[in-house]
Formats: sequence, C-alpha cells, structure tokens
Amino acid sequence: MVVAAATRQMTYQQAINEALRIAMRDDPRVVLMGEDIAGGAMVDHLVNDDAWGGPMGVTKGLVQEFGRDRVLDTPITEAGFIGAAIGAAATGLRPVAELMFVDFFGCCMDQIFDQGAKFRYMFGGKASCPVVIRTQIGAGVSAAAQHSGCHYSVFTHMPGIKTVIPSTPADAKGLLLTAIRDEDLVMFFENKVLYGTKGDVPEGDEGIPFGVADIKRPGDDVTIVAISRMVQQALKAADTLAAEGIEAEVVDPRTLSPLDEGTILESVAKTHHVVIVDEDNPRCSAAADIAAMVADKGFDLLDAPIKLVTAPHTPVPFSPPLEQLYVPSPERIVEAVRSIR
Amino acid sequence: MVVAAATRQMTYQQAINEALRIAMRDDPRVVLMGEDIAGGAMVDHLVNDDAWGGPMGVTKGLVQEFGRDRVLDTPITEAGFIGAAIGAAATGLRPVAELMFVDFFGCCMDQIFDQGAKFRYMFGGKASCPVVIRTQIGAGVSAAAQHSGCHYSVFTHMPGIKTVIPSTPADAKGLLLTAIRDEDLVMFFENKVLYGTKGDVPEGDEGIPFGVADIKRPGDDVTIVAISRMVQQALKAADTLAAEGIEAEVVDPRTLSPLDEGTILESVAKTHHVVIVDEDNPRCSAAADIAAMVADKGFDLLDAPIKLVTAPHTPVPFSPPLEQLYVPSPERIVEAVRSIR
Amino acid sequence: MALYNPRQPLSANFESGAPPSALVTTTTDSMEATMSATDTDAGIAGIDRERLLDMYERMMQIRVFEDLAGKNFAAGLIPGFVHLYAGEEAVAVGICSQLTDRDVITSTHRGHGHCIAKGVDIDGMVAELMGKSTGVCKGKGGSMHIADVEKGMLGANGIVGGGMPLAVGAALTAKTLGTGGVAVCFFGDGAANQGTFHESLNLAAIWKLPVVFVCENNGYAESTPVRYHCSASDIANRAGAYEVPGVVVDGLDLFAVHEAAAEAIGRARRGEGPTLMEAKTYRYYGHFQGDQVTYRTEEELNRYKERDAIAAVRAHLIEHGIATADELDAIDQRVHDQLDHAWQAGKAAPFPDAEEALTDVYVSY
Amino acid sequence: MALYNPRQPLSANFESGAPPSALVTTTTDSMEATMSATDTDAGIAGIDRERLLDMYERMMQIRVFEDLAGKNFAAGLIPGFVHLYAGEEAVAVGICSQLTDRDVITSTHRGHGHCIAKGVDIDGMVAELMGKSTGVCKGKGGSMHIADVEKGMLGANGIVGGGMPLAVGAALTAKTLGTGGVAVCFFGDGAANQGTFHESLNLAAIWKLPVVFVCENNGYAESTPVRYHCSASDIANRAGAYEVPGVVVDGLDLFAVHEAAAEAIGRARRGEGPTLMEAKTYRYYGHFQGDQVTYRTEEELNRYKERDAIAAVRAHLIEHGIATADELDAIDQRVHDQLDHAWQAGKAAPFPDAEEALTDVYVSY
Ligand SMILES: Cc1ncc(C[n+]2csc(CCOP(=O)(O)OP(=O)(O)O)c2C)c(N)n1
Ligand SMILES: Cc1ncc(C[n+]2csc(CCOP(=O)(O)OP(=O)(O)O)c2C)c(N)n1
Ligand SMILES: [Mg+2]
Ligand SMILES: [Mg+2]
Repeated sequence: MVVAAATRQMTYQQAINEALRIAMRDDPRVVLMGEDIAGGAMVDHLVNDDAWGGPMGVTKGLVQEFGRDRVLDTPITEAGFIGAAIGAAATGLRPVAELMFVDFFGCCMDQIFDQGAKFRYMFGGKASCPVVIRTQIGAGVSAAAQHSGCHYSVFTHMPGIKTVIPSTPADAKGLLLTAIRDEDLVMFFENKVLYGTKGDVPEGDEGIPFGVADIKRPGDDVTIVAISRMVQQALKAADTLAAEGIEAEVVDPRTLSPLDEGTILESVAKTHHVVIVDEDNPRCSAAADIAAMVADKGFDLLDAPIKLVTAPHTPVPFSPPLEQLYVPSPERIVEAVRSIR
Repeated sequence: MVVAAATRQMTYQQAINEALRIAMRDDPRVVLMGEDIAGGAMVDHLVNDDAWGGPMGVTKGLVQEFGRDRVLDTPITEAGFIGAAIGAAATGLRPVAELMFVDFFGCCMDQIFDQGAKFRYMFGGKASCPVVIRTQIGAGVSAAAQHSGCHYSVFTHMPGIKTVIPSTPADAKGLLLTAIRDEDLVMFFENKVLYGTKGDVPEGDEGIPFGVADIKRPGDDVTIVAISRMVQQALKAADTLAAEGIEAEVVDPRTLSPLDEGTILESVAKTHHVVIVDEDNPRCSAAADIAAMVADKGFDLLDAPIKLVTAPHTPVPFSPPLEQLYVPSPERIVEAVRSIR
Repeated sequence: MALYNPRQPLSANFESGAPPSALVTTTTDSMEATMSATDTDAGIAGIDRERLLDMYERMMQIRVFEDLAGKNFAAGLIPGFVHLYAGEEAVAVGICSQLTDRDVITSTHRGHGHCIAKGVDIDGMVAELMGKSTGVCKGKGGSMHIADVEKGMLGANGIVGGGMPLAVGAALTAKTLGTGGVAVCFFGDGAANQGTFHESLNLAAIWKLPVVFVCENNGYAESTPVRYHCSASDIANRAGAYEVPGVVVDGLDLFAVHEAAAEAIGRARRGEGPTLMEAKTYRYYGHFQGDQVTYRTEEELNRYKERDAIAAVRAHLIEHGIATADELDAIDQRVHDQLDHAWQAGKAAPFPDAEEALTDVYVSY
Repeated sequence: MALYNPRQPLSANFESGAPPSALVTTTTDSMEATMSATDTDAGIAGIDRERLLDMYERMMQIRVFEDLAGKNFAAGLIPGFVHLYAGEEAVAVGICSQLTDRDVITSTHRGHGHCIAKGVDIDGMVAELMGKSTGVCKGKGGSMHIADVEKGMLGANGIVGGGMPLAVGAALTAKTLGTGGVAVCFFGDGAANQGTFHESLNLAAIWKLPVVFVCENNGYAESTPVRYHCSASDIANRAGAYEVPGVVVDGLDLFAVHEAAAEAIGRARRGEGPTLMEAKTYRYYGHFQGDQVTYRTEEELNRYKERDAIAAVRAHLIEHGIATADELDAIDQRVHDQLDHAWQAGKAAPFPDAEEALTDVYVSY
C-alpha cells in the first residue's frame, strides 16, 4: 500500500535543488560538478558560500551544506569536466554534472555517448557509469540560436543513455532522485521556461521510476503526447478543445529512453487519434520516434493520420515574435487536433 | 534533352576520389583537410607523394596532382581542423574535410551544428558556409563500438545541415560533386563496407541533385525505403520476395536532408505497404523520421503498419557473430515484409 | 591620471590575475619604445592625430553603446542575455584600428566592442539587440550573434572557445588565396581553458598561419576568478607550449595594446605565424546584465575605474597637445547623439515579418 | 649493447622527435641518480631482484603477445583493427610495475601493453582479440576496448585523447574518497594535440589531482611525423602551460622510465598534483596491422631495434648479476608457453551466444 507523502508548493527549480540535497545527504559519493554551480571559488569572502549557485540559481545553497569538495566549480572545459565526471562514475563516485545549456553538447559529446554510455556494453558488463548530466533546454526567453535548443532526440538516439524530460516540479524531484540512484548514464533535461513554475511536491526521498508515463489529463477523443514544457501547452490546448466538446488525453512520457510505449498505446486504443507535441526540431525527433512506434505497433488502433506539432527545421531565432512562432503554441496544437477530428 | 554520359566500372571509393579530383581541378578554392588524407607530411622521401591517401586510400593520388597546400594533413584535432574548415568556408574557401569515422563527431560537433550550420540563419542570411564533411559510417568489419556507427540521424536532425547517403559508386560521385558546389554545410556519409563495391559511373562532372530519391528497383507490392548500404540488403531481400511473388519497390532517398517525400509517398500510393531499413540505432532515427512522415502524409495510402528494420538499441558489438546480428540482414527485411503482406 | 607603468611586472598590477611569473614573456621592450616615442608631430607612438582621434571616438562609442545597452536592458527594451564590454575598450580598439575589411576577427558573447571596433554599423547593432528587422542580422541573431562578414566580423559567439577554430580557418583562407589578410581571435580568460584553444594554437603554429590570438583576461569567467580556473599565472605563458611568441600587455593602456598588436599583426602579415597576446583588463558591469556581482568587491572595481582606459587616453591626448578638452568633448557629444539616434531608430523599427522565421536556412520537413 | 646515455640531450637521440629545445625540463638529475644506484644487493636502481625479473617477464609477455597478435591477425584469426605495442614495452612496464589494483590507468587504441602491464588476464585478452565469449569483455569489446575495472584498467580507447578526462575522473575519485590511489593516463604524441589534453591537464593542475600523464611519443600519429603535427619540440614542454612538472624520458630505458615514474607517482600520492611525462619511444610494427609503413625507412627502424628495450634490460640484468642468461631464457620459454596456450584456448573457445547481443545495456525500443 502506497501512502501518499505530504506535499508542499514549490517551483521546478526548488524541486531540483531539493532532490540534489536529499541525494547528497543520502550518499557521500554524490558530488556536483559544473561551471559556477557554486561560483566565487577562491574568493576570500565566499569560502563556503556561493556567488551564484548556478547561472539560474538552481544549485544555490548546496555549497554551504556540502562544501567545495562536493560542489565543484569547474573551468569552462565541458569535455574535460564531464569526461572527469564519467571517469569518476566508473571508479566509485556518483557525480551529477551540469552542462549549462544542452546546446553545448557538441563540446563534450564524445565523452557522453562514446565513452560513458558504452562502457557497460563494450566492457562486457563489467563496468557501470552512474553519472547524471543535468542540462537546460528550451526556447522562450530570447536566448537565441546557441542557448535555446532541446536536442534530447540526439541523446535518446544513443544506446546506453537514459533521457529524462520532467514537466512539473514533482516529476523533476522524483525523476532526479531516480536518476542519481540509477547505474547508467542519465541525461536530465530541465526546461528553463519551467524553472519558475509551481506545483505540489511530495516530501521525502521517493523516486519516480523511469519508463512510466503520466497521464496529465484524461480524455477519450484524442491522445496528445507532449514532451517537457509542451505538456503545459497541451493542457492549455486541451482546455480550448474541451470547450468544443473534444476531450484530449495528455500523456507525458516523462522519460524518452526508456519510453513507456504501453501507456501511449493504451491511450491510442481508447482515442484512435494521436498528436505529438515536441519543441525540438522535427527531423529524427522524439516526436517522429513516438509517431513511428505508434505507426507500427498501434496502426490498427488509428482512425486518422498521426500529427506532429514541432518547432520548424530552423535554428532558434532571437527576435521575440519569431521565437514565438518557433515554439509550438496551444493554438497550433488545437489546429492539429481539429485537422484529424 | 539529357544525353547519357559514357560510363565506366569503378569502385565506390574510386568514384569518390574522382569526384574530388574533378572538383579540385574545377575550382582552386576547393581544398582537402584531414588526418593522413595524404600522409607522410614532412617525410623526406614523400614530398608531394602520399604515404596513405587516407586510412582507406580514398584520397590517394590527390596530393600528387594538387600538392600539400591543397591536400592538408592535419593533426588529430577534430574540433580544430573541422572548425578551421568551417571558418575557411565562411571566408572564401570551399573545403572538403574528412572526419575519419562518424563516431568521432562528439569531438567536433559544436563546430558543425552550432557554428557552421547556423551561420546563415543567425547572421540573417549574410553568411554562407560551403563546406563538405566526408565521413565513414557502418558496421560489418569488426571495427567495434567506437568505429562502426552511422548516426546520420543526428545530423539530419540539425537545421542547416544537408545529409547525403550514397549507396552506389555513381551516386557517390554525383552527389559529392553537388555537395562541394552547394552553398551549405553538407555531411557526406561513406559506408566503409561499400568502398570496394563496383558499379557503372558516368564520366564528366555532372552532379546529382539533392532531394531526389532514386528507385533502385521498381515493384508494386511493397515499398522498401533503404538507406546507404541497406539498399544492397533490400535488393537482396527483393530477390527473395520476388521468388515468392511479392514485387518490392526499393527506394533510395540518397539524401536525408533534404528528403524526397514525394517519391516515397508516390511509391506508397502504389504499394500501400512500407518497410524502412536503416542500419542506425532505432530511436529518433532516420527510419523513424521517414515512418513519421508517411504516418502523417501517407496515412490514407497505407494498408498495414509501417515496419522498421534497424540495428538494435545497443552499441556495435565487436564479435563477428554478434555484429552480424546487429546489421539488418536481407532475411530480417524479408520477414518484415512478410509480416505485413 | 597616470598611465600604467609597464616597467613594473605586469601581473602584479592585476589582482584579478595571478602573481607574476618568471616564465612570462613580456612586451617591456616594445612598450618602452612606445613610451619614449610620445609626442611627435605625427601624433603619439607613431600614430597620427586623425587615427588617434578616431581611436578615441571608437572607444567612446563602445562605452556609450554599452552604458545605454545596460540601461535599456533594465528598461526591458533588449530581450535575452547581454554581456557588456565597458572597461575593456582599449583592447578591441587598440587592435582593430590596425585592421581593414580584408582582415577577419572572431569574437565572443561579449562582442559589442569588437563589432564596433571592426566597423560594424552601430544602428544595425542597436536594432539587432532589440530583435528588429533593421538589425545587422535582421533581428535573427541578437547580441550574441552579431556578425558582418563583409566587414570581416565573423560573429560574436555564444560558445566559449567557439571562435578559435574559425579564426584559424579565416587565416587559412588568407594564406591559401594570398589575400594578405590576417585573422584576430578574441577570447576570454575562461575560454583559454577550452580544448579549442589548444587545438587552434597548435594548428596555427604548425601551419604558420597569419592569426593573432588575443586573450582578454578580465579576471573572471562568469563568477569564477581566473586564479581558480586557470593553472597558468599568465595565460600568455601558454604560448610556450606551441613555441610561438606570447606577450602580456596592459589591456587598460591603449598604446601598449596598439604596440603589441602591431608587432603581432606584423609578424602574421609577414608570414611568420601566430602570436598569443594576453591583455589584462577588467569589465565594469557584471558577467551579464542581472548579475549581482557578489564575487568581487566595490573596492576592486573602483581600483580599475581609477585607471579607466578612456580617461587615460583623453588625458594623454590633451597632455600631448593632440586635442583640447573642448575638441574631445565635441567628440563625446557626437557619440552620444549618434547612439541616442540609433536607439530612437531602433525603437521605431519594425520587428521582422513572420516569413523571416523560415528564410536563410535550408528547410526540409 | 649499451644503455642509452641520458647525459646527451634527450631529444637529439630521437630522429622521430624534434630537435632539442632549451625549454625542456629533463630528468637528468633523477636519471643520474638511477644510473649511479646500480648493482646493489637489493637489485638495480633500488628495485629488488624479484621485481626486476617480474618486470622483465612482463616486457616479454607484451612482446610475445604482440608478435603473435601480428601473426594471427595475418592468419585471419583476429577481426577488425589491431595496433601493436611492440618496441614500447619499457614505458608500460616501467610505470605500471609501481601501481596496484587501487590505481587506475586509462589507455589507447594501442592498449595491449598497458593491459598486460596492469595485470589484465592474458588468456582473457587473447580471447577478446578473437571475439570469443571467454574474452575479458565477453568478446563484445575487441582489441580497442579491453578493460578490467577491478584491475584498475579503465579501458583501451578507440578515441584518440578520449582517456584523458577519464583519468582525471579516476583521480578525482581517489582524492574524494581518500583511497590513496593514483591515476595514470597513457596517450600518444598525436593525442597531445587533442583538446582533451589541454582541458585535462588544466583540471588536474588546479585541483591538484593524483594523476600522471604519460605521453608515449613514438614519433608518429598514423603516418604523420610528430615534427609535422606538433608545434612543440618536446611534448613535455607543454607542462609549462599548466605550471606542472614536465619530464622527458628515454622510453627505451626501463630504468629511466621507472625512476621518472617513481617521482611522478610519488608526487601524486603525496597530494602534490599531476606530472606530464614524455617517453620517447618507437613502435616496431606499422600503425595498424596492414599498414605498408611507407612513411619511415628500414634504417630508422633498425636504429631503434639496435637499442631494443628488452634486450637492454636483459643485458643489464646479466651484467649486474641479477640473473643468468639461462634463467632469463627460462622466463622467455615460460612466456612463449603461456602465450601459445592462451592462443590454443582462444581458438577452442566459443563465440558469444546470440542473446549476448542485447545484454549489458539498457535496451529501449
Ligand atoms: C561552451 C560554453 N560553455 C559555457 C558557456 C557559458 N558561459 C558564457 S560566458 C562564460 C564565461 C566566459 O568567461 P571568459 O572567457 O573569461 O569571458 P568573459 O565573460 O570574462 O568576457 C560562460 C561560462 C558558454 N556560453 N559556452
Ligand atoms: C578522435 C580520433 N581521431 C582520430 C582517430 C584515428 N586514429 C587512431 S590512432 C591515430 C593515431 C594516434 O597517434 P598517437 O596518439 O601518436 O598514438 P600511436 O598510434 O602512435 O600510439 C588516429 C589518427 C581516432 N581513433 N580518434
Ligand atoms: Mg573573463
Ligand atoms: Mg604516436
């Protein structure tokens, strides 16, 4: 019998901070590494105090409790320190490294997909790599072409990597706890636009299992599978659709690898219609991946084409009105649903 | 009126070499850069002679004609020299850089997807980046986990990159000529298992346009979309199927970005059944991408689920019998077709 | 205000830097030459009057541009991230004043100063910060992606260390096509730890490419002091690893920067290969706008402001009879007017049309 | 055969290296100590007899392993790529003989020697080369991915420069958990140009991590001579960029390597931070099996073979009365028998079962 834990309102950002604190209290092998995650290293008046706690303040306050030996500011050296986190994970630590923006993956991808992610397989099961790489994704704050991408598809593509895309504070906390305790390399994608959003978050240190989708809104008429922040857009679209008498079921996969195919297919079995919403670029995307899965395993359940609502196949534009067109909107989701219902 | 050029038999590898030679004769701005693409730099007895001409000999003989100022051996510095090729492309050269194996993309991806590929868009159309990056893909020679990947999906995902996947000598030559003359960043994927395969190759310097799929075998009963070396596997499968009375149409997209959606959809309109064959890992793959496209735009044409035949979601195993299971076989393609026909 | 004294060990003057090191190659010689060559008919340090006034004006343009960008960011007129260059003007201007359009620079997230010094249109820059269609990149790039290839400005860059290989490439073009151009790569102290630094220096060295690597060491990478993040007392020291010349220069001293750059650019143009220059400098604002700057003291900031690069040039120009205070005031006024006008034009300009979202890229889907 | 004379400038002895440089930090001092400490009761250079014989045996194991790998590759028994370490034995053995299982090494595509020196099971290695289920990685890794984490062997590596950040991570674990262990990172001259070299050295330096970076400069990266690809006359020279000790050592001299490594490992264990060691060495075979080796002369190869590291140790052991020729012959015979047996066992072993294709990885699809 599961007893529901008491909850408190907190932001997505606070929930991540809480998960890190719990995991670090729990296990002395958990260390944090990243650029300015404390900030102010070697500044006289900031010995065990942070200057920043990360550029967005997500890791704020942790150096005060755990000290600079466990909250390690790093030089700007993504391959170096993320590779070090991976080497440390293979030899006994459980590091949580921060890649400040996912857009920087090109500076360190070899260490991630080619080293850490492959150790277990290519070493015949005799190594593990329990490392978590937290990273920021998402457009919406005019951070422009090199600070606004999503690209979880690239990591989901790669064997040996688990990919986590929390859309709420509670999911962020629970999934991050699971990630830190997992034996594999986990990429944990934090949507920067969600940092300030609030929600009920359970107390305690219960993790949320990977590979279990969450139905964020039940409905019988159409399945909307939505990723990360797109869950919020889908819920808004669902409200509009409800007013027109179309009840959308909003499915949040929560992890892309592993993917909970069962929950998605069950929903499609009920609604016979599916729209997939993904802020990432469309080609070889997570949206395409889910669509392909449904087009194979759920083909007979479908009454209509599978519709994708994604960003266009362009870099992220800076100018606010263009950026607004870039991010899938509730209106575009509504339109897509209407086109098949 | 198109007059068919005279053809000769040559290998895939020779065809690539010929395209490079033609493009370099044509345009003094074309330079080659890469590790050991000539080999033996500064070796006394190899002044304008190559030691290797690339580890597979693909660029053999070019330094003799064009000299070491246009056939540049580089240090092992993927971010450095591929970034330099990109910087050179933006300022007036037309470099063809060789990333020895696509598996090394993690060492230089930032320069590719985040710099070169985005220049034109983020600089408001005032820059271009006419660079080609040739790279080796594919399992089948026991090159193991870090030298056998495909991963063209990762590049196809990224806006601003064109992706080319020739399956025959003639396609390799024609598409490479087009790539070198294109104004955008092009990733050119050479399947190492195909290097020794022979075929008729036209003389002359005619390019093959991007975004035009080629029907490698016509058929009415099922569409098999196959990528790179998988075209050969699909043709073998088609022979087996023909013996059973199933006529497969084998469609070779030749470029993944741009993708010739029209030819694929026309084929499906005729066959009502589609199988997609891709040697890459399955998640967020090119196969999934094409499936998603068909599940949207071709849904009403379909009589059966869309089947994907891909590598498993694992790194590439070294041991030959395991590697054989890894690469999609004609048998697996036949089975997939049978499952829907 | 006295100009910085180059006879003192350079590093010692920079609390943001590390202690002086025996390994540092300094420009003492060339700077002595600079200092003794003052006040000729031709101008100062061999720079004629017109160019001196032009350099002063560029520095003022940068300063005023940044001060207004700070204000207008606070007022909500600039979306996204903004990193201001105020305080570092002597570096960009001391170097770019010696370049022409055939020379290429690469820049950083803190790129406004480089752009202005390289001659990018200021109206277009202001509009770009605002995301307007009249921006140099049609509003599609923003502060971190201002570029103008025709002016030899290969882009600010959102990726720390991202510009270095590109600069090597630009130098390769210059060498291969024999344009006579050079490439200058600006980057920060934080960027000096990126792998691209190492790969680019080595490539440029073995190929003897015409490129100058300019490290703007402003003491911090975001909130992290250079003495923590960097294992070298002086970043110029790292030149030794590539057996190319390395030079530490006072980045608050326009003439010292100019002199060292002349040497490095000359070497590059003569086909003698790359140089690594480290300019010790300081940024007046936080890392980005919104930074609370808890990691440094008011007192440290004030110590640098006392040696303000622009004030120093101004004093020097007056002292050496190049210009009167009134003449310089007139320049200041012109710059303020220019910038006010640029902001007014920017505000009045339209945002890009919706179709712009899908142009300037090959779109396949 | 005389041992290499360390009093001569090191670089001058290596035509594959660059000319000697004034900037090089050498180990002349410690090597003089080595040389003068010969022939005590305890053995040679403070190494006791048992260990000396063990080191000799390891070197022989590597040599015979590689010679047989070369033959059996040609015979079609080894699929894929194979890069042989023959000629470089003194480096791996001189260093790893001073490590225990709590110490971690990272390696390269040319990793067999490091594996054997670190104590990885030889039968398992042979089977791994053949892709057999009895391989140390169950046949799933192959030559370029041999690993045994329990032995502190964190993997050969197919990515040039890939192991360096991993070694820094292993050192971070040692420091954080206080295990007393050190990490040793082997890499080639070609790898010394990768960005990871720079990032890793800087990280290890600022965090004072217990790691030793060992550059095996065998004169070539594939077919490209180090004098072309590397801007530094001596790679150890690059230590200066991180203000850590750098040392050039004769990689054909087991005792010189041992001594320099003792110093570097000692520093690391005492918490004094990283060292960059460059061992000048040479590979007897081509870059990989199948390489026609057109880029170097027979004569160059023969010059190195004349100073063969194993022959030198053998002569030294006999000369100093540590062992007789017969005793050493017996060791040689034991090694040949061991390797013959390993190959027989490998041939007899089965390939992995089909199910193995999908184990040892989280599979989601
Ligand atoms: C690859 C990469 N890593 C991290 C960042 C985030 N970031 C932006 S600026 C900056 C600090 C740069 O410091 P420095 O190079 O000294 O330049 P400065 O800001 O002082 O001018 C960091 C860490 C980035 N933009 N790119
Ligand atoms: C990132 C990367 N780039 C290129 C290669 C191809 N490659 C394998 S070994 C090698 C040469 C390595 O030279 P060096 O580091 O000197 O080691 P050595 O082979 O001499 O032992 C190259 C270029 C690779 N495996 N990984
Ligand atoms: Mg800085
Ligand atoms: Mg080598």
